[in-house]
Amino acid sequence: MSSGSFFSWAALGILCTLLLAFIRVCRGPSAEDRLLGIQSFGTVGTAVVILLYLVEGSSGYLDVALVMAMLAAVTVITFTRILPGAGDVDPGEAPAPQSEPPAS
Amino acid sequence: MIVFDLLSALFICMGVFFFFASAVGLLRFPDTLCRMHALAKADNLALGCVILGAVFQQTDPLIIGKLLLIWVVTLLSSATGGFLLAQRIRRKHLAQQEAG
Amino acid sequence: MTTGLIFDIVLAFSLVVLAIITLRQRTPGESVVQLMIFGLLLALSWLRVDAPDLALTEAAIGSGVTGALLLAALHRTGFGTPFPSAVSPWIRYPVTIGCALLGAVLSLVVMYTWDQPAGLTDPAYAHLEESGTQNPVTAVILNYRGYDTLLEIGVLLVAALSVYTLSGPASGTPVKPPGPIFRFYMRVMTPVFWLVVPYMVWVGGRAPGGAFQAGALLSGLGALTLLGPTPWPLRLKRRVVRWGLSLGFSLFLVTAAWMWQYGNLLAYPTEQAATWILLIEIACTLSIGISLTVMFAGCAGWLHEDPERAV
Amino acid sequence: MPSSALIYTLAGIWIAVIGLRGVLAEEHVFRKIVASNIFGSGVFLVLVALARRAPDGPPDPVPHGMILTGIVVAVSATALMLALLGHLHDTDPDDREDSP
Repeated sequence: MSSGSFFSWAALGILCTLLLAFIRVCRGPSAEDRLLGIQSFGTVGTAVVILLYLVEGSSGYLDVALVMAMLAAVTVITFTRILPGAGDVDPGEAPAPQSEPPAS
Repeated sequence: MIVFDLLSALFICMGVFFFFASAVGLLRFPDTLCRMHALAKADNLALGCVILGAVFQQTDPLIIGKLLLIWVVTLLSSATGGFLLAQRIRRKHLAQQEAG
Repeated sequence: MTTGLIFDIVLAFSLVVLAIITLRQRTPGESVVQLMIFGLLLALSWLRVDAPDLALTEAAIGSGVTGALLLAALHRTGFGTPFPSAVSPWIRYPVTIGCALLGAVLSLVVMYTWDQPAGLTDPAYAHLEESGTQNPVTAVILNYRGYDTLLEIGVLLVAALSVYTLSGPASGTPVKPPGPIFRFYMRVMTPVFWLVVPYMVWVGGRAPGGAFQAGALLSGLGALTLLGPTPWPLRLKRRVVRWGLSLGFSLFLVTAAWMWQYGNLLAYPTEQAATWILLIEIACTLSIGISLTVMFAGCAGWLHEDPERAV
Repeated sequence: MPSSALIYTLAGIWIAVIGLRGVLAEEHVFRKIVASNIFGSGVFLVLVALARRAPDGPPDPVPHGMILTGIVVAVSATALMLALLGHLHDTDPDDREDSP
């Protein structure tokens, strides 16, 4: 098996795990679950691009992976920062909550 | 060079495995925080494996640097995004407790 | 059947399924999430058809900036309210059937005319030496078809100004101050963005990259900054923002006028082409980044708010 | 055997058609905006894949250039639509959800 073909298979395998994660995004149930899905898709997409880079060998692909890694977080951060019930502060500035979080 | 090729293949296989594990975790775990746990750990480890596998194929230090930069950026954004999401979930739980 | 082909089929099939699923979501928020995933997969598919330039832009815009824009707009109009039921079946079914027919006809046309040779590859490569850049896509947008790009930067300016005008006084609620973790993230990522954006402009002369990609990346930084802590862009005077908005378009116009002396608008002499292209690229990068950031702020309703947070 | 460009062209056509149906047959403005984004992406995908039609040699850079600018213009059009939607919401808050 040539190395290019091996990397293609690996990319295909990772793409399939992406589709598994996609089931979670469709099911939800909460908005946070879907956002987790997006975060996962960002990481996995970066990995697929890196593998495609190994197949094709053109250095532009690596820039794509870099941009993807940098901007995949923007959506998640936007979501957590501006949507209702989320715009509060990190613990460093928040008054410490009195009760422990539920052990779930 | 065959050693590097083998190492590279090994790491990429590990990466695929961990991606699979994280997808299964995301799919099967019972609640959001558990799923986040599966995702945040396994996904970044898997990306690290794939990048390490790719590094073994390279000789150009610039390319290796770029690959490592990608990993660092992903770790950082995933940590921040995960933290912000987890904080949001926890606050929601607390609000539910107070209400119930 | 090669692995690459299986990859393509899986990817293309999931793109189509994802498009359907995106439009069948119950609430706006859910459809935004699906659209982001769609954008990420689309970027992958563009790598598979040898368009890394586009994949770069799509990775920045499709999975980052569009999502931020849509979420910002939802911040203003409501996030979780379910969509109302669709329009009456008298419209829905005929439209669906018509669209399906259209798709079938187009597919058949494409399959029957597939073997006809594709257009302008040879002329585009033949003049690459004279164009002042080694990246054929950059040559197309800034040299061969400079008019198009000039007008498109104009469209961008008009759109940004419209968003600016439309965002009424004090409509959005500002975000709360960020905590230490997000501040740390921004402290590390801001220099990384400022490192990668110029690199993207520079690399656009030889490899995938250029003003549009760098501008999209810059707007990602802009959106993150608006959401977070770093004080300096927020303290920028409005005048700076306005100059930044119009910088790309004005420099493009000045170039076009300057080239009049050589006989044609935007026909650079061969030896000066590289310089002009670089200048225009830098200006356009700043303009695109600032325009998209202003649009983000406008969609969230932050433009004319309290002076601390107003752009 | 089909080439990958043909696969993506067909996928692009159907994505565009699905988006077009969404623009025409959906009630809610936000959903129309999402649908118009999908419609645009489908058209872009068709053009890029058609540029790759020749089996060997480099792809045609002219459609690439057009789409590169097109993506940025499309996102600014989306932003304009969203700003209009927000404006409608502000000026007419009573029936914002069902008939904006």
